[in-house]
Amino acid sequence: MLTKRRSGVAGRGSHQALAAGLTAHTLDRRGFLRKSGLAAGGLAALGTVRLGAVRPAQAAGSSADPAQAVIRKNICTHCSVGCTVTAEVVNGVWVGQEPSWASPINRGAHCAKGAAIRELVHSDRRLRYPMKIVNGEWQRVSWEQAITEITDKLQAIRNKNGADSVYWLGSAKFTNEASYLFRKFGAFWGTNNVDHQARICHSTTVAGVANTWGYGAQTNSYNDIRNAKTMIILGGNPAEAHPVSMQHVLSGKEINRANMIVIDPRFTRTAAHANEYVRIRSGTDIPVIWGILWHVFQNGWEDKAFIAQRVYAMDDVRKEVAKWTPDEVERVSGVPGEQLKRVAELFAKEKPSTLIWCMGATQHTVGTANVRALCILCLATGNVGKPGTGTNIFRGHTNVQGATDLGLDVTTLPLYYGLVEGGWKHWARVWDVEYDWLQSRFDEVPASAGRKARTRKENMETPGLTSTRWFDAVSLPADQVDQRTPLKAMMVFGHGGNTVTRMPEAVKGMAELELLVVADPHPTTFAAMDARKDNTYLLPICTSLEMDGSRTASNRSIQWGEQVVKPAFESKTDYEVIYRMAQKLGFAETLFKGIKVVDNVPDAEDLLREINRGGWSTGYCGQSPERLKAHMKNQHKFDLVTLRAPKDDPEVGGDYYGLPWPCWGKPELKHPGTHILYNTSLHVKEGGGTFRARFGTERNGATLLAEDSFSLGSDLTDGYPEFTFGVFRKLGWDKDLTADELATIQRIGGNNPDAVSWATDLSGGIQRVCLDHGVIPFGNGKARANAWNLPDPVPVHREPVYSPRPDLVAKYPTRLDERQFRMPNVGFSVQKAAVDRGIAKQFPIILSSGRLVEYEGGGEETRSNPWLAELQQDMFVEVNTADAAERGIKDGQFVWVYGPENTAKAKVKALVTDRVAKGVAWMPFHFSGWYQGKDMRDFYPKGADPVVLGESVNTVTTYGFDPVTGMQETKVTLCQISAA
Amino acid sequence: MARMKFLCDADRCIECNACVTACKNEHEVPWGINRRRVITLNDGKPGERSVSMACMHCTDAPCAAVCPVNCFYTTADAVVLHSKDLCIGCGYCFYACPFGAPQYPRVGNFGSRGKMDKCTYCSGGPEVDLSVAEYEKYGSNRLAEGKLPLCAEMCSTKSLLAGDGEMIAQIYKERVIKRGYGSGAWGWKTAYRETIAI
Amino acid sequence: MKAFLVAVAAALVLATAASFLLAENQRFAYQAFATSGARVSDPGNNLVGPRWTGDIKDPGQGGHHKAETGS
Amino acid sequence: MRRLTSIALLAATLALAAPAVAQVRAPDGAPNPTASSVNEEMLFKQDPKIHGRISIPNATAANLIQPQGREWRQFRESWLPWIGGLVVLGMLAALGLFYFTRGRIRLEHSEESGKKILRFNAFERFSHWMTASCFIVLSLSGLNYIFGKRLLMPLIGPEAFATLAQYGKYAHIYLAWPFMLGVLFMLVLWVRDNIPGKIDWIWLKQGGGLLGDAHPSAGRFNAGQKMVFWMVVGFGLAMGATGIMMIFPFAATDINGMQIMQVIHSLIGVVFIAGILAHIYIGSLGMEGAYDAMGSGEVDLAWAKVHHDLWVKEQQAKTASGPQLGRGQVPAE
Repeated sequence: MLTKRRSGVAGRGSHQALAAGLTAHTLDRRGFLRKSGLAAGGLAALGTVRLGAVRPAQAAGSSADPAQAVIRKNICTHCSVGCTVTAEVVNGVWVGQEPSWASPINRGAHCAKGAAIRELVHSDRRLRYPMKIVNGEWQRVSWEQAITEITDKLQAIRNKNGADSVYWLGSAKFTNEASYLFRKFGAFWGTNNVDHQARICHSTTVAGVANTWGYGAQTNSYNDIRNAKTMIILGGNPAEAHPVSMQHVLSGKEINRANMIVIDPRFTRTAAHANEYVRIRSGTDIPVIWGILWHVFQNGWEDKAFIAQRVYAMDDVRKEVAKWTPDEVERVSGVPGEQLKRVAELFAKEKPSTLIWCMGATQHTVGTANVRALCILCLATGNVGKPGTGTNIFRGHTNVQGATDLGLDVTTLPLYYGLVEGGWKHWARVWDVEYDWLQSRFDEVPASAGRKARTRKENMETPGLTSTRWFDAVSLPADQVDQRTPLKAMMVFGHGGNTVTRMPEAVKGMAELELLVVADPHPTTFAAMDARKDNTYLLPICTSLEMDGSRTASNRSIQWGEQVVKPAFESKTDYEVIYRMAQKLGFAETLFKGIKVVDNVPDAEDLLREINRGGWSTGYCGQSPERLKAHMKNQHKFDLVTLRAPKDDPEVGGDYYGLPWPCWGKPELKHPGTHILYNTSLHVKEGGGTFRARFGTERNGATLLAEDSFSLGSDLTDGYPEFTFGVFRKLGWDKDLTADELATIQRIGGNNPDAVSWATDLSGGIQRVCLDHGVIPFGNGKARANAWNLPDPVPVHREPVYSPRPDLVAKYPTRLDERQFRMPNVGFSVQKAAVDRGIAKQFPIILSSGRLVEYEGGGEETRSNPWLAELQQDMFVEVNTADAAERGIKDGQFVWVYGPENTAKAKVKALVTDRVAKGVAWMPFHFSGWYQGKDMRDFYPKGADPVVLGESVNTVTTYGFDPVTGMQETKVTLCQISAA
Repeated sequence: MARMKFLCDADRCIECNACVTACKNEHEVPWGINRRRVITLNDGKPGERSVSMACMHCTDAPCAAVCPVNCFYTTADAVVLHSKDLCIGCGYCFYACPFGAPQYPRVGNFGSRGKMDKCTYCSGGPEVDLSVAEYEKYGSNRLAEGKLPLCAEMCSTKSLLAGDGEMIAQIYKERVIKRGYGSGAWGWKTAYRETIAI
Repeated sequence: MKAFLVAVAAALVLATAASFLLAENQRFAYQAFATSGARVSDPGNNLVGPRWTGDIKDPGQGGHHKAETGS
Repeated sequence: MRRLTSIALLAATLALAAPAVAQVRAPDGAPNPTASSVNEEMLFKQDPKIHGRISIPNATAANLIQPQGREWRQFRESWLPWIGGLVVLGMLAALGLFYFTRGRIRLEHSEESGKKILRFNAFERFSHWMTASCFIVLSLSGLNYIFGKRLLMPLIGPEAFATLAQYGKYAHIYLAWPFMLGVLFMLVLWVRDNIPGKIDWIWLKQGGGLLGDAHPSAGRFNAGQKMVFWMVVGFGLAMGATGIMMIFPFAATDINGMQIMQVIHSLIGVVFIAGILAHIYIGSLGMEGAYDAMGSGEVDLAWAKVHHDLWVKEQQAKTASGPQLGRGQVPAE
């Protein structure tokens, strides 16, 4: 019968064989891509030629030089787990993907997005060349023309309206180097209006966690979850949002027979694998956490020693928690007391326990308070700073952690130096520019509407506008926006237009802008809303896989990604576009002082070295490009659970994978990085640490420094403040500094060298000496159960702005109206009006939003990838079976979802399911391109429309902002649903 | 020779669809053809489980038996493959398959639905190993390169196992013993007339 | 005999007509499995051949035929 | 987006109480989520196939396991070839036996020999032949599905056989349509003359004259012919209906339905072929003069009087009272 014809080429790699067999026929696009790599040319050489018409190079068949596949490693861009992508490249074309077995993070695995990422680069729906819109029509322009016109317009707008009138929206898909460069560019332009996606995903985490114990980041790692005996996943659905993390979660669950508890309003794919699922009403996280803590305190399950040694003001929390009796918790959240008691007992007693959260906790008007409550739960049970414990915060994009660290944020300079004078001066030194010159770049803000005027210096130290409300800053009356003028121009780099709430108002804001520039591999929603007829540019940026640079995963591991292929079509890297703009704006030379630039492309390694030179505060100082590359090369040497390489390895000996920050001192110091933050059971040199003494040494008579707790091998055996040259002198450690180090400290300190700290000492001497003494440079403090500088120092429950329980609003109102981030936040008025108008009756269903595994963020990239798009072709709303039956809605039919603001509505398909409870609906947030029932496909530049379009959930989402970070409320609003 | 099988550990499968897109990526599978797919059972209810399914490469495969032109063959690795040159697109394999594996390029009626396509266990087809012809008809041939199917290699949670039947059964057994539970090897009874005894 | 020949001819004509009607009734998998939310411009044609028949007689000769756009 | 498309939701009985899942523990105290999770055995008890939700817009892809293919395969590969072989070969053998024992039924000559009477007009003959010619191709290509790989393929090799089978498959599917049309034509043309009556009973009791020398009375069609008619109509429609359901997968039935359709189609098919073999025998080799009815349309009056006496009387009465139907004067259809 049939047998396989075997002969000749068996044993050779498929690519070589394909190349050998290639003949000079015309090929279709995919065939071309796969095979032309084998022939010659490559995608970059294609330029903008219509792919269908391309003929592979003549040399193809004849010379048949079986090209050797080159293996290149980069990092998947679709979430923060940091999966290594292993690409096979032949002649500049990415022809195949192999499992990345060596990576300790993903061990060969990918999710749907990672396994399809090759198509992201090859997608024929990418924007191929710069475009601008002229009288409502897209026209192709050259890069030169685009950059010239854009910078001319920027300059004109700046001259007329000031630097703050331009918004610089960066991206969590930037590399660390691009993030840093973008923030630096913003500083040189003279504004703090520089933001990115962290605003809308984990800004509240960063604020809440940093305000509790020092740094706003995941304390442990994905891999370390394997050590946990109990895990609570609250407001997170890693099965869809971080699938590869589930490898560690489920393995840990199996190996330790761990308790896996999922607390969520929705029965998610993650919940399906939990041992215990707790269904809560959206927006009642604080009652539920306090409800758990109530049982903990009631039964004395708290870790008393830990609290005494390392926590400040836990008693303030006890007072608040006492109010949350099981009855009250059940009344507010719907969770029975018995169940929470079970959860409390497991979390407090079957240790180590870890808390995992995601945007279900953060995207609320009480986001920061939620996060704080979660941290306090860990503190109360002593579940921080040890393997298997901690707050494992799963972040969103590849490099959202890195972009946050590197200052794409309206409240800080790179690496959390803040906007204070000291921070500015620190970076001015690193950048080798005059502080005064930087200051001169900023606007003076005149007095307005009863507010005082601001000098340039004051404006330089004032947080900018949040990206969640950029359109309010365009549309609100000028005297409401606290800067020289409202926003006039948006520079959007790698950021969707459909990811912020209240889309109808965003569309209005778009129309009023004087200039809109979208720099992205795809046109994004901004291009498709038909809001603009002129002064709109699209710049094709290559994907992150076509760029060199480092990325910081959620666990703070920094991984070096190498350019897989040259930027496709006419696209360019972020580095190059920033460079070209700086050139036209006249500050390229200062901006790139000391950085190698070849063919207009700044060198990523040099940029990282500059970060290393200034990144003391967060321990971004030890990760040189060389060390990071060595890690990528030696991935297989790192342990799966401890993430550590064997000590005797010549290249990466003793290092934790990716040198997770803080990695203290200069690279030569070979600090291994910090796998688990605040881990006192290790020496600082081995990645140990304590809670950061960030908030002073004493408050109201109580010490803020740790008591009888210190990291292993510390010379100081009690709490201590952060180290400055002054402290050094008191301890006599200044003698340990070298002459060079001393000279640098003297130079920085000028007449007050004592103020030079571990974070501003450019010599790294203070950190080096600290390490030698076994102490951690940032001090040994207590974590704060009471964060007095926050609006709610101890978290209190507040009903959502659009509450489905108007009866609870009087007792648990949202915060009073106040001004934040240069604008009014009128949540209280909106909430009151909603209650008065009986909105909850007209819109009886709670609407929440979330993520699908196939798509990411605004979804433009992933919806343009046919391998992913095929799997989710329609925007939908999950409707409970009972709600559907009441409304005569059948599974799969179109329905209208109505929102309570702007008479907004969205036409989507119904998915009738019990994943959501009765009275709850859920929509994914990745769709756009349909608007209130209208298909906007024709408004995209021809051929650059994503494969799949659908209504954006944010068409019907509503008002509500966290007072600390301006985080939007996406998880609770109200809606009505009817058959279409 | 090894007896290759697939095993989806439903207690690990999270419906992430990596197996589906890995397959698309490896073989440039066009839109509309899904050699592998993930199905969620009891969706939204307690006890929900997802299972990734493709051709199971059955023992004594029904598709092969019913084929009126005998276009199927079983490789030394016990992978069930077919020849598109011989296939007449009659649809009998598709009636017989317990797992819905056979797919056709055209949909609507059997007038001329075209040649059947299905999972090849990443081991190509009757053409010369690693040739262009093999790639265009059947996709790539990882087995010939000493690799396993990409769907299983890339599975996010190591739920989908591929390899010698006894070895993967052993892995599964150890897992079940370690964690104390397991909902069984989905489809094994139907495909291989056996279950994994634990 | 005439009736027989006419009958055979008619059968052939009808069969041909049926073949066209059936072909008309068919859709490519990429059309059938795409919804109103998707626009599939280039579904790809590896494994199925340029005409989406699965018939790949002469490898490498895919041509740059693009199957019609599904909407 | 077939998450949305309606896939029969799993039985409500599956809804295990409240959404809050309580911790289920294994005997050793470890958490045991599978204690409450679905498993194959349990789902098979609820439904013969396991199905769920899938996100691609292809409802049938949501079926996970449908093991009935195994049974169908058992039928198709183990029983059908035997059944088919026995039925078809059995009929051939019976006919051979009959031919050699009874021999050809001869035309009995009388003074009316040589006079012709129009038995089937052109349209009737057209319909018959269209159906018949299609049937021959359909039956051969149909048998090829069962026996081709067993008998023909070893002879001509897989490549040639596959090509042949490919054309056979096209022929089978495309010629089915003129065949079905022909059956419908014949139904309309002849149903009036094929309504069974008392006379048919007598005809049958006398063995239709095949076994003895007697010639029982018959109208236009004798009981044997009526049986052929009803067989053709009944089987033809059944073959058409089952065939259509297989040609259009999922239009009317699911995979299991299609398996059943294939069983019916093949079983009827082989019986049909056997029946038609008998029909062909009696209409050609078996009986002198019978072929003319479908050949030229005119039969020998003497033959007609012997075999269809009542019909001849009726026709002659018609001719006496009505317009003459002469040679070549076929009524316009």
